[in-house]
Amino acid sequence: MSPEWTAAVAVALPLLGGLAVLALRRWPNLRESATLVTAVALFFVVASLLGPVRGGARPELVLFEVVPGISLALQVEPLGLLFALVASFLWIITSLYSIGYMRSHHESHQTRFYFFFTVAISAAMGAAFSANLFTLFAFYEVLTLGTYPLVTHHGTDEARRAGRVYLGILLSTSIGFQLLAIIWTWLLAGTVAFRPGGILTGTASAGMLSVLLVLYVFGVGKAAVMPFHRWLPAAMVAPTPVSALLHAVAVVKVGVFTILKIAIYVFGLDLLRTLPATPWLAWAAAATIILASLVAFTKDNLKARLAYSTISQLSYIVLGALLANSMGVIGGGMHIAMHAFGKITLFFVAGAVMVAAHETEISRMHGLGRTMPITFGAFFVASLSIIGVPPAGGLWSKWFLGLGTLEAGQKGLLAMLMLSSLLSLVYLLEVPVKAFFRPVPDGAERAPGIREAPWPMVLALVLTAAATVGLFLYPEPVFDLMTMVVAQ
Amino acid sequence: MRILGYYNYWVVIFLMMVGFYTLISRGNLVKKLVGLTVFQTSVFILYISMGKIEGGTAPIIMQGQHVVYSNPIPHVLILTGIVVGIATTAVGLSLVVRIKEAYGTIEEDEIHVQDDVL
Amino acid sequence: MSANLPVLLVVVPLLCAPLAALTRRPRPAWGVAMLAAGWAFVVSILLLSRVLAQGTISYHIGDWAPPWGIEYRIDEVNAFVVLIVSGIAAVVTPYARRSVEREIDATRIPLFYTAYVLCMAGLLGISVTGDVFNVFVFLEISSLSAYALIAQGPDRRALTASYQYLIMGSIGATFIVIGIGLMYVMTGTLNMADLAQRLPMVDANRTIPVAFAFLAVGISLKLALFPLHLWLPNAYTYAPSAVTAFIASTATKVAVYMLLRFFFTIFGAAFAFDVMHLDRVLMPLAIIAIVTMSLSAIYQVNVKRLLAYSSIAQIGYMILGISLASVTGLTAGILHLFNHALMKGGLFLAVGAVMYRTGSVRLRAMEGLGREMPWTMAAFVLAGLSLIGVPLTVGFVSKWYLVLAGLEKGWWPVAAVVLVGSLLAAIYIWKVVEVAYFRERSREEPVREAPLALLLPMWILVLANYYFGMHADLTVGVAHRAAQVLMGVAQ
Amino acid sequence: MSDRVILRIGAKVLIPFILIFALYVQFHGDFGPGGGFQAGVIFAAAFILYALVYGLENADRVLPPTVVYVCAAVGVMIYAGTGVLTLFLGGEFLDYNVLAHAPEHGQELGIMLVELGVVTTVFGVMVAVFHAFAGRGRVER
Repeated sequence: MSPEWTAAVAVALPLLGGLAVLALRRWPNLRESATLVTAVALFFVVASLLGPVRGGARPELVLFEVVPGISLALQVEPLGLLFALVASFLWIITSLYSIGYMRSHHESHQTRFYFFFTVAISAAMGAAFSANLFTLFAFYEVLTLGTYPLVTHHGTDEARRAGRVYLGILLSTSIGFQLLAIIWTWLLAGTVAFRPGGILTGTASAGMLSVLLVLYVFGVGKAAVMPFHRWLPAAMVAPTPVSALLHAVAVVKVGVFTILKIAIYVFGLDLLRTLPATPWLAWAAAATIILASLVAFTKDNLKARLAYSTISQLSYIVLGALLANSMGVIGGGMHIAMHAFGKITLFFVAGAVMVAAHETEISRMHGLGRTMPITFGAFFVASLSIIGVPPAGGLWSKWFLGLGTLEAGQKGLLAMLMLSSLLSLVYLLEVPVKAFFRPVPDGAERAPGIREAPWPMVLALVLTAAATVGLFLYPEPVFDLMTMVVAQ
Repeated sequence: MRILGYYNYWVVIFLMMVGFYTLISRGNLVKKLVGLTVFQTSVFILYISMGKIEGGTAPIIMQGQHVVYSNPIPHVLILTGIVVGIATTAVGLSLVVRIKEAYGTIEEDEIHVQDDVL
Repeated sequence: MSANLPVLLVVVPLLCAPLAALTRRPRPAWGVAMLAAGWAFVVSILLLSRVLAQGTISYHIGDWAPPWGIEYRIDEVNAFVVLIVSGIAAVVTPYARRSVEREIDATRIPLFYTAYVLCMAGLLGISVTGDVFNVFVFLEISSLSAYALIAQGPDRRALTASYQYLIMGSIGATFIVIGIGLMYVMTGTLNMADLAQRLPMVDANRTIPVAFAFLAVGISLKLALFPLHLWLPNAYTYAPSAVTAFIASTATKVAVYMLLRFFFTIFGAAFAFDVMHLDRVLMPLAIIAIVTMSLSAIYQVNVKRLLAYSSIAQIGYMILGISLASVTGLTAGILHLFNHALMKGGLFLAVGAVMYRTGSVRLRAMEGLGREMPWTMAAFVLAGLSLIGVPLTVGFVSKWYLVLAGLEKGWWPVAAVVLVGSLLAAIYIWKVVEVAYFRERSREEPVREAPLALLLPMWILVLANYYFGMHADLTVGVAHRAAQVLMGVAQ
Repeated sequence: MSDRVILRIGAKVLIPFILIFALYVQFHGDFGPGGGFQAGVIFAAAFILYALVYGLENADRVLPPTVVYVCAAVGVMIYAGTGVLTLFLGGEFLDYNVLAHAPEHGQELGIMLVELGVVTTVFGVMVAVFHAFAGRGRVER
């Protein structure tokens, strides 16, 4: 199989899996095997691209041309490959996890759930391998719409309201700002293709391009830069596997990935550095980092706290892109991977607690660590990755981000990063610390002995927690891919 | 005198306004149609008078005879227009008949009252 | 024979109309209508391909050379419009068979199809003719039959809606005929091409602006431009489902075509926009239409009425594109003619299927239908996404060109209005989606999925939304050439 | 109105003349004022007068509604059919020249055929409209 078509297969494979899921809806075991098999196959398909891309190949495939100059086209480049690798690998684990979760939580409409999950993954793959802004935008919107049935899975009034916020913010930012920016780009540059070094250099005044940049940064609602972040906490009404894979990895990462792509391949770092709006937007991202961390403190609901933590961490990546230097971009790109593994573990834990102990509020989890030691141990390790201390992978991305701020001469931003790490230290570690050391609250019934969640869930969260440690020890693959991005 | 010389246009304008006013001011559906018909008639006169040439006759050319004749084209056109007008009136009246059967009235306000109750 | 296609396009449906009346039984009457629609569709494809290959076709009725005789003149613009009309007819007619059987008395069905075919013939006639008075005649043929069609709706309010439409429509047509008369007074010709040549010689005379104004108001009434749209919501709401789908996707489109033809071909863009400043009237009205009518749509509880208000807003898009008076703007407007026909046709057909099964089109009737009529509602959602303008749909392509046209002129608010309009569309479409998928059914009896005879045409239109959204080069190419023809730009 | 003797006799006397006048208007149309539209209306007037005086039931017996219905449809087909016939004879649509050997005769024949179509339709439609309105109340009562 030639590399060009491999990318297309990566987009199509999850959809085929989805059809298999629909076809096998009467046999749950077969249906889940279909998901798992697809996930594993997808990962190997994506991984097979690693060799050619490392060898310098940039396979491109035009699926069809909508109008001359605007086509749905796929292209494999290191940044997209990194994202696709992370997403497809974590899909395997999430599939494992969701089998345990959906069954022990007795969720309804499981076929629909698995089907739209595959749609979302397919869209994420498409976004990762998109060769131009139009393709990226198309998959971006498919992802928004494809995840809507997952967010509103329970069909309750609360889910419906959350769905409205979700669609409302994501659609209005993407159509209102991002689409406008894309069409404007097309008008200025005559193309919407991603090219190393950007396509906008010299097409308009710095002031105009600044406006364009603002439209892009806020138009990518999935990156959850404040004030367009409300959709992410709202999406937490979804079943936990959705929150875990989609709202900690696929969907939100498509957002920041889009911003990275635009920064690198549309504006180009050199142009970006000269725009007057760039530092201001970097500070907006920094403000999001701090504010979201502060909000996270106030949340007692574990998933809500994690959601705000995600908002905060996403802005790290946005910030990395807006630093407009190679260190910042490397740090941002690495953070896609590092944060993904860390945050998915945290969400897995939240789901496991919900299934095993039926608790969702942090204040009700006191003493639970003694009942579920593996789960909360994993939470601890993953928290370290998010905070950015050894022995977890998060250290590396934060390290490069820090270097980036220094290279850009923005010591204030560095201070912001430090402060935010401290904040996350407190709000994340509060959970395992209280779970292990606080006494069981009155009225909470705890069965004696160890009662962990079903084994697929525990296995999944242990695997991802171990992976964060693994990324601390072996960050080179991620780092190498990102240096290739910068070196172009 | 110049203004009076255009008397045919004054007739057209007068009829048009009478028709239009009836059309918008009356609540009775049949009277509205009457207004519409008058309104359309004014256009017929506009066309007919524009084709007329003083002293002109029917445009039938006899051999060896030179005749001044009126422009037949507007007259032919408006013949079609008249037919269209008849058709419109017929469709309109048939609708009114069916409205009367359905609502028991052909007064606009009474119809609105009945529909709002629904 | 093939040289006579322009006239046969109109004459065959015109012949089929009495034939449908003579059959006097529902099925054969439908068969005749099918024949007419199929014929028109095939011919319009042939005509479009010939126009694209060889340029403008001119056909002289009775072999009387223009400007004395009536000329049928087909260029890129009306070849495209004819394709829209006949294409929609070819899809809606198969759908009509089951839907009409359910909604209309069997004794009236033959006459229903007579009116239906006449309406189609009238719309086709307006599109192909090169003679302004002929436009009026065909306009009245299509309008009168449309009044009759709308009055067939199952609700008695169909009658008042039809009456209202008749009054407004007749005023509009009369205004148009006044405008035509005044033009004739000044030029002595009715042929469009001839008028276009002679008008500049007399346009200093005050009569010409008056003619212009009468035509502008008359045509705006016909195309339901805000604030002359009042006839439209009721007419669309209470007409039989198939009629709504057909008229919503064709009648206003043809009226927009008339606007293009009169103001670009006959008066010329320079006169219409530089002297008469048509854009200063059209653009604000279009913008108001987009915003206020989309907002009105949000508050409707009758889904057909909701879509009707949405149609007025969408007409606003077309007029907005046209009022930009640039090639890109016109391309966007003409493109949206086609694209809106596809999406609104799909939506109305889906709603018609709901009507078929539940007997109502109020929001309450759609509760729980996501599960009971999955295919119908899926079609509704997919066509709705196109209306919103999600990428890979035709709605996106339209919006792309509209925004592009706005930005090209540096008019930010125009681009913003287009995008705000699509967000409002998202709200009203989603309102229906939420009811269909999240509410539990309040009806006692469960309903079944619509029959295949309804699903198939519906899905053809829905899939066309996506096909032409992904392969827009055909539609955009034709629209672009049409825009160049209208603007008088050399190709 | 069976007791109105004057009306009944008057109508009986007038109707044939109205019909003949209609024929005159019809056939004089090609070289004098007149034509299918007018003739059709005059024809219809005769029958409407008959129906008014003798009642709809009697009028229906003279001219069954079906015939009226068919007239309205057939007229259009004669008109359009003439046009299509000229197409088959190799001319343009409604190009009468090809209908006969000499163009002048073709023109005459063509206009006659077309006017025949017009008169049939106008007659049919006029009577049908009258029927539609006059027949309406009967069903109700």
